[in-house]
Amino acid sequence: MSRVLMRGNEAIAEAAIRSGLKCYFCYPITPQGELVEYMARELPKRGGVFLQAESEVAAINMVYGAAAAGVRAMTSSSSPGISLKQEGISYIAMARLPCVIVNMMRGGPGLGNIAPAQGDYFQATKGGGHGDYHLIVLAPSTVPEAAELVRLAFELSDRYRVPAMILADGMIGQMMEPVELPEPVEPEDIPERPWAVTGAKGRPKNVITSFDLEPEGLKEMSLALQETYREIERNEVRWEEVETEDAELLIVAYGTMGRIAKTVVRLARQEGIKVGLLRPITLWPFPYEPVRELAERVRTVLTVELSAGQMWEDVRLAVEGRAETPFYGELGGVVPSPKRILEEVRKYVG
Amino acid sequence: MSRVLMRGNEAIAEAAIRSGLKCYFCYPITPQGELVEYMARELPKRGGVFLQAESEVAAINMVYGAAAAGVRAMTSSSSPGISLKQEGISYIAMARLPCVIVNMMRGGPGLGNIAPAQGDYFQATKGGGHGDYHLIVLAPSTVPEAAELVRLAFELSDRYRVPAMILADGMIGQMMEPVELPEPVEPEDIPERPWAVTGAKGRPKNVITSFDLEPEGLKEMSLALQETYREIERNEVRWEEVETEDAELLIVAYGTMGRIAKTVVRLARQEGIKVGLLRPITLWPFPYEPVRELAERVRTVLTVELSAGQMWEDVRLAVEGRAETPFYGELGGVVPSPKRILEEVRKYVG
Amino acid sequence: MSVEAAIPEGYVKVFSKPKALSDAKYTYCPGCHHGIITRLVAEAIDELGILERTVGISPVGCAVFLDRFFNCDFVQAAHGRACAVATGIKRARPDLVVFTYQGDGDLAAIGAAETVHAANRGENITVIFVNNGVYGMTGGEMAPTTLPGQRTTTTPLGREPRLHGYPLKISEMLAQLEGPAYITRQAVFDYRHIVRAKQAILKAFRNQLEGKGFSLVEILSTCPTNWRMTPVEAGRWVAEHVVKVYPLGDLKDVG
Amino acid sequence: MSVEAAIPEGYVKVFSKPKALSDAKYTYCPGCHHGIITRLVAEAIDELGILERTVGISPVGCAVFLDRFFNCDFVQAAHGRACAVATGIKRARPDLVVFTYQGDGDLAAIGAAETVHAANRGENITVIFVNNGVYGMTGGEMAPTTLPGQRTTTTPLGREPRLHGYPLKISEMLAQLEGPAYITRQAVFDYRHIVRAKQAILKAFRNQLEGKGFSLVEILSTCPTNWRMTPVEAGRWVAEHVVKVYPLGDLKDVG
Amino acid sequence: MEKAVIFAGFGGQGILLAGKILARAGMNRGLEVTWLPSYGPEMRGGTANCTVVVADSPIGSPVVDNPEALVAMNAPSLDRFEGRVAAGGVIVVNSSLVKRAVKRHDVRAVPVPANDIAAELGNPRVLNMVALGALVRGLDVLPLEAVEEAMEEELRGRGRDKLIELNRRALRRGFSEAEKYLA
Amino acid sequence: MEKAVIFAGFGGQGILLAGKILARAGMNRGLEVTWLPSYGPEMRGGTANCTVVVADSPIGSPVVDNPEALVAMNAPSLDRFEGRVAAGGVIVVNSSLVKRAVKRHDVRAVPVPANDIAAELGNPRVLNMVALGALVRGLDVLPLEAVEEAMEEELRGRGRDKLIELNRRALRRGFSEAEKYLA
Amino acid sequence: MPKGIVVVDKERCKGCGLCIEACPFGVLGFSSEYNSSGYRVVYMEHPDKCTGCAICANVCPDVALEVYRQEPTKEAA
Amino acid sequence: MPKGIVVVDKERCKGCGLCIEACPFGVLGFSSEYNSSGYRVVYMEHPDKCTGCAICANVCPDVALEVYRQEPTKEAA
Ligand SMILES: Cc1ncc(C[n+]2csc(CCOP(=O)(O)OP(=O)(O)O)c2C)c(N)n1
Ligand SMILES: Cc1ncc(C[n+]2csc(CCOP(=O)(O)OP(=O)(O)O)c2C)c(N)n1
Ligand code: SF4
Ligand code: SF4
Ligand code: SF4
Ligand code: SF4
Ligand code: SF4
Ligand code: SF4
Ligand SMILES: [Mg+2]
Ligand SMILES: [Mg+2]
Repeated sequence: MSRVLMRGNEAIAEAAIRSGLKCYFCYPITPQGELVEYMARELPKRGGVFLQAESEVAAINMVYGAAAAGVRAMTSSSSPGISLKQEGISYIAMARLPCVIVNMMRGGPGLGNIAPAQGDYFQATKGGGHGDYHLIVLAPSTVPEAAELVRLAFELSDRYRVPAMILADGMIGQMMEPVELPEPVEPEDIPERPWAVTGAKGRPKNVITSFDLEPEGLKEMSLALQETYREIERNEVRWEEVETEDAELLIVAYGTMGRIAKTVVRLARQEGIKVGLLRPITLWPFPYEPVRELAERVRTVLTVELSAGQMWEDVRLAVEGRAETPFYGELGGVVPSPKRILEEVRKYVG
Repeated sequence: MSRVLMRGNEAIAEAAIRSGLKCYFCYPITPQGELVEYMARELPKRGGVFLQAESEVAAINMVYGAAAAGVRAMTSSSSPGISLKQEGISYIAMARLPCVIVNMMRGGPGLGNIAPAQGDYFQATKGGGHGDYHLIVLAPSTVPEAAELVRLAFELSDRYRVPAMILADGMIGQMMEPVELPEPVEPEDIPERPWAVTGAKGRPKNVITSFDLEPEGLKEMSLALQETYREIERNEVRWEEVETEDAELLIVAYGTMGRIAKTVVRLARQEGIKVGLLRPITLWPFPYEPVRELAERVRTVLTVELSAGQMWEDVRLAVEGRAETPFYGELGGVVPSPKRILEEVRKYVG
Repeated sequence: MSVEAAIPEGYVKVFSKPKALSDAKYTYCPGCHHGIITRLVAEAIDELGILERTVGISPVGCAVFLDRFFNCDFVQAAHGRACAVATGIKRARPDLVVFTYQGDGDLAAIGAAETVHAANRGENITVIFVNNGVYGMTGGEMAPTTLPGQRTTTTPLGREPRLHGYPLKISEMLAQLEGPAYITRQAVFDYRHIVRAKQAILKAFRNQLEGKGFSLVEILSTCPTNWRMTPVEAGRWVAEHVVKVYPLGDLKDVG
Repeated sequence: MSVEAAIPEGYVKVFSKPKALSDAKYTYCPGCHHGIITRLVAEAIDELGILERTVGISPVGCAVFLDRFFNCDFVQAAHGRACAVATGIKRARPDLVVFTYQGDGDLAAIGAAETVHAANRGENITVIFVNNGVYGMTGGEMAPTTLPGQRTTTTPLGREPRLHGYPLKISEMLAQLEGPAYITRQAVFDYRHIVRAKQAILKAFRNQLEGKGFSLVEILSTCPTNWRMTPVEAGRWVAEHVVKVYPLGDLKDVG
Repeated sequence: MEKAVIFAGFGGQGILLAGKILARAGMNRGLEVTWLPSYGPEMRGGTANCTVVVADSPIGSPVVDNPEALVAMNAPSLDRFEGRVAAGGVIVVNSSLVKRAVKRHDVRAVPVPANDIAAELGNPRVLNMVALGALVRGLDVLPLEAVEEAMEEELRGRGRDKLIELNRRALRRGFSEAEKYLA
Repeated sequence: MEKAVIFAGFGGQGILLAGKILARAGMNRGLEVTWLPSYGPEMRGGTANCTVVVADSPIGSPVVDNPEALVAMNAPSLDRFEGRVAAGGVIVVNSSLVKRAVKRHDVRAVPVPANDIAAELGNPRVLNMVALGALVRGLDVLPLEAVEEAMEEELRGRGRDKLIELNRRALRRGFSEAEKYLA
Repeated sequence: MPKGIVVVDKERCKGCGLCIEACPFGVLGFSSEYNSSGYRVVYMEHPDKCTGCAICANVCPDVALEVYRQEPTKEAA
Repeated sequence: MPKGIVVVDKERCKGCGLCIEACPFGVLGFSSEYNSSGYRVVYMEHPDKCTGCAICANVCPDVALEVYRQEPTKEAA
């Protein structure tokens, strides 16, 4: 397939459509407007349903309905809108419905601004809604990777009946890069959903619920869910390593910061500083083991984020004292340049 | 003062009124119904405003308004309702408004049930809303402590202009215990709020906002907020220790589990097992240092929760490999008895 | 029922539990009209022969257990979001018959936006709206529909409209919109009204089958437990007082 | 303005920026009616002499910068929640004059429940509702108020009511409720209408001062940028097309 | 000293109030107490129970594995909780409704026909006080007067003053009824 | 090879499209490219800018400290970005609007009266292509034909086919204009 | 033989009394029996008066009643 | 002397043209000047025709206009 120049937002939309997306529900918000527009234009032409909901709360509950009815469903938003979806996400998680949620993070908290940021890491990975649940969280660092991970998100979500989130930021959403789009899936490649509400014809009724008033019953549902999480943790951890073999300092960074860090590695190596990069691709499940192993070999594990130190906690949980674990973060939508980070790196080497 | 037999929900309500609560906004949900009822009955009589909102979303935004207007304001709810408040909480945090939010946790995720649970730990302590913010999170383990911590919540919230949460569960809310209620505060004991919107008479206008479109501006707001958080971390960590001096195994548990763990310590000691308990009272800021210090002295730090291992992450962040860190949790609203936990303790001693 | 055997010959069964209902006992309190309304919905499903392609959406409220009572597919929705969930299902699979069953707290308070917008979109679904003037399940708090002066746990001195709001006539409000095909208010406090309510429910489902769009049947109901009345008193209260504030009849019908 | 010095003697100033406005330049696009409406609110505040006890609530939307433009206290509300925030402020300090200024996406879509319920409570606040038929700030998506057939970025083939909903006449809907004191629809596409709109805004504030309760002034506005029209064309579009779907005039006035 | 009691029965049998009065009596006498209700779907017209702990030092868990006493006001309650009572404990059974005997041999059974006694006293609703009276005797931690006082405080000034005497008699009848089995 | 360009000017000057065409040309010739717009409150009628990176290996950061080239379509843009251009880089200035000269001496300045040339060509809106043409010459990474092709692809089939020829002429004029300074 | 017979599902009946109130012929009354949930159930106190009109069953919120009616004799039909 | 004078705040004016359209006497027009935001600003093209009615200022969305009117002479009053 030839490469097309696309914005991240558009590439995500197109990849979702090619992944058999049937229903997309949204409420507009910057910086993911082009995703909404693209869907409005393309999805109905390609046999899908585009509906602009009255709010993010309604949109996530429409996703709940469509997913319950057994089709591939998706919503997208940005930070404040994602906060409004937390109750719905918690329901979807416990009701075991597959779906994909895109968060193009922006500066926060509150109304904040529309610049790129990564302050929703905890919300995405630890569960911003109530109760013990997880989303599969995938963090693309380039536009082509965003398209790829959308496909993966649908697949994993279906396989485990766990909702998946694409966690990116305004920069990934707004920038253009050449993309090779995934081939459209065939309908028969989408797993069957015998549990879906499609009319109780020739089978016992199906019920989609997150409710059990009896603690023992709810515990059972919860244990099944936790068991699935353990399985995902075993099977689905994904990450990228760059020049880690001989690294003395390891940068851990994801998404937009992950790609900027690649330039930092290059610049550092030009100066003879042995820097490596571990870029988590799945934020949940987090690559604890890979980080831990590298931590045995390096002196310093530097976490770099567009936030106040959220992934840093996961890094420290992995490192557990095996290396020093400094942190560098930017806030408010400020994106540090490679040089700025290189300065930070220099503090810990030589 | 004499002791009164009160439900946790009622004691919290009365303590809030005695702390100078002016405005209370709510949306009904079990298991905090008695709190709402108590407020409806008492607050208007005592010069305050009780208003049942149309939803949790509206309630938290009413709190935002009342707090902006410079009065002590509060809302209460339980897990799914708290999820709906996440956007509003994130706004309040960034707009630097003091207020108190009560979460009487119940079984989750989703609709779950109304039994006691602690699955909202991450949501409360890491920020379930978007962006980098924290709540001051106080976790009472008895009814009298709940009343005390409500007073503290208002005080800390005012002092730092950071919203405070009382994180308890259905058991604390529903049970009765003798309480000594705090004395009513005098109006002059409530700190002034020169920043509040009270009409721009004889002063420049006041603006309450969480918005700055310029990354540099938003960064500045964020840094000020983070600075406050560091100050709170230095000054306000609170915890209780029980028989930790010679302990070989340390239990870490909070709230309802914290008090049940006290019985476990007693039962264990009766059997000659040297068990101690560290009960975090502030969940944010978490008592990392105290846990770390004890971890140097014990072989095992056992975390016990009514959830799938949320506080456990904070415990492991504190311990950083200094001791083994097993976990025991219950889910779905099941509350383990002291004996059940004692069994767990026995696995790690002798 | 095994007793059936004891019926002498020459008798025909003229009333029994609709097939759309399972054997599960209701969780409603004694005498609560929810039970009647639930049965009427089941009867309508039976009569239209649509059980095998119907999906119900249960609310959060005393009807939260609805999936146990019915024999069709069911989805339990977050409090207030039933209309959004129904929209998702219906858009995904337009061939399904989709209905929500919601209390007044659910539909008119927390769910007001979802209700108004589904109605305004003319979403082709059927909404059963049980107005009992209180939050039944959570213990009798004020609902948007509570009558002026009515005591509830959150209006201990009676609802004072200037403080707590006026009784919200959401059906009248929705009838103003272009989207809905059918908005009606019914009651079930006696046989005559039950028969009419049943006809309204049938029509609301038929509209959906005919693609006419959003149909909502509001049904005045009781909450003997939280009203602190006997079931018989509660029914009379509806007949005498509630219908004055919420007059019965069709508010919109595009025919 | 320093130019003032250049005015010859014998002239009096008959029009200048209201005192309630600061010197900050508007962030609105060229020719956007938001600017007129913002000024009218400021003029009303001036005329009533209430600047020092007024608190404005800015929405999320093109009016998000409102706090910069006004000289009174301001609170920036989450998208759609201005009426809830206003309720909180007004209940905490009933002596303040509290107004919200909201777009149609803010007030009628995401904020529908908060609007309906504040209105139904008769909350003693003033609501300025700027209906421009699109989501201006986010780049021109469909709003609940978008006209049938109107192209927006989310209705690229034009709004199709059966798919995307009908134009939501929220003022008509609110006028059905008992709570509101005053609901009116105005426009500002020419001088005559500007004068009338100003009177309506004054009345909505006076109602609050007199304790009459919830007053809402809907004002048909333009969005030249997203409508892809010149400001002059946009104004004409309102005069010729928008007013047909949204007729001007008072919808409720308890006097 | 730390003793726990589970009160269980149908909703409407006054189970929660009986427990609360016991807790209050304990508090009034300077003891530590906790009162923990169960709550659930069957709150209305279904079953209800509460656990009361009375102790002379701070109470850890209000959830109790093996209570020293059980008040079973109907058959399902006895079925459910009988096995959990601590050896040597006491089980007060409302023999008006529970037709079977207590199966355990390591506990003291106190069958009290609470409905019948209440009817006899002229008000079927005081059956809970009859049972509570019996429990007080069986538990032997608080004097009956303390419980009577607590009952008075509970009822006084809530339009239920007139019922105090009746309730007092019910408590006493229950107490003396238990005497038969425990003397 | 990795080269970055910042295009900056008023909204409406076609800055983002010029950047996109450059990126597209790079992609068509098998290079890696990124195109990153700025966006902000002043999107409408305010200033706009975008950063394009063209490289022959995967691109790390699309955010660039020191671009090899700047296209400054108005005075504020020159003020803002002049200092950041890498030594030896090139600055294309729209001299129709920017009256001052480039202050830096370690860069190559290419003043192009883009508005005037566009007006001369008969359509004031092609000023962006004039500037892009000049940039292509200054950057010297892609042949002008590649950029012409990319421009064609962008405009073709969107009701803008008729403008292709005009735009081509604008590109060429810009290119040859730059020739004066860089030859 | 009565025209109608009402069969009470004792485990479903919650003793609310709505059927008793609704029966136009005073057929139904409370029995002295309690079911396993503790509700006093309804029974046909005057079975002979029953017309089989099923009003009772229609008003019963708990779907606890089944109603049988004598088949019309061929002649009457 | 004209009856009215309109003062344009050039930095506020966004060149939307609404005032030009609204002036009943065709007083206003676009000048050839651009302000620092790149907008072409308005000026009094026919100052003599101005009546000082302030309609232009009323329709100006950017509060960019101030209007002065000749004081009525004592006699006229
Ligand atoms: C988000 C959320 N808020 C609140 C609740 C608590 N809740 C459960 S049911 C209910 C109201 C029920 O009232 P209504 O909808 O009138 O139904 P009814 O029980 O009267 O039939 C509430 C507030 C909840 N479960 N979720
Ligand atoms: C929770 C949330 N959802 C969405 C947005 C994005 N957003 C900003 S403004 C806006 C709509 C603005 O439209 P409208 O209210 O009509 O105001 P206008 O700009 O047209 O004046 C939206 C959806 C947001 N900031 N927060
Ligand atoms: S609480 Fe009220 S509405 Fe709910 S089941 Fe009981 S009587 Fe019916
Ligand atoms: S986007 Fe539209 S509504 Fe917003 S300021 Fe511009 S013209 Fe006005
Ligand atoms: S069938 Fe008719 S007559 Fe017979 S008991 Fe029922 S209501 Fe009465
Ligand atoms: S109406 Fe039904 S539940 Fe009520 S008493 Fe009669 S049979 Fe029993
Ligand atoms: S004041 Fe009146 S006459 Fe003068 S320019 Fe303005 S509109 Fe025209
Ligand atoms: S109306 Fe105002 S902004 Fe528009 S052109 Fe006239 S003076 Fe300028
Ligand atoms: Mg209700
Ligand atoms: Mg708008």
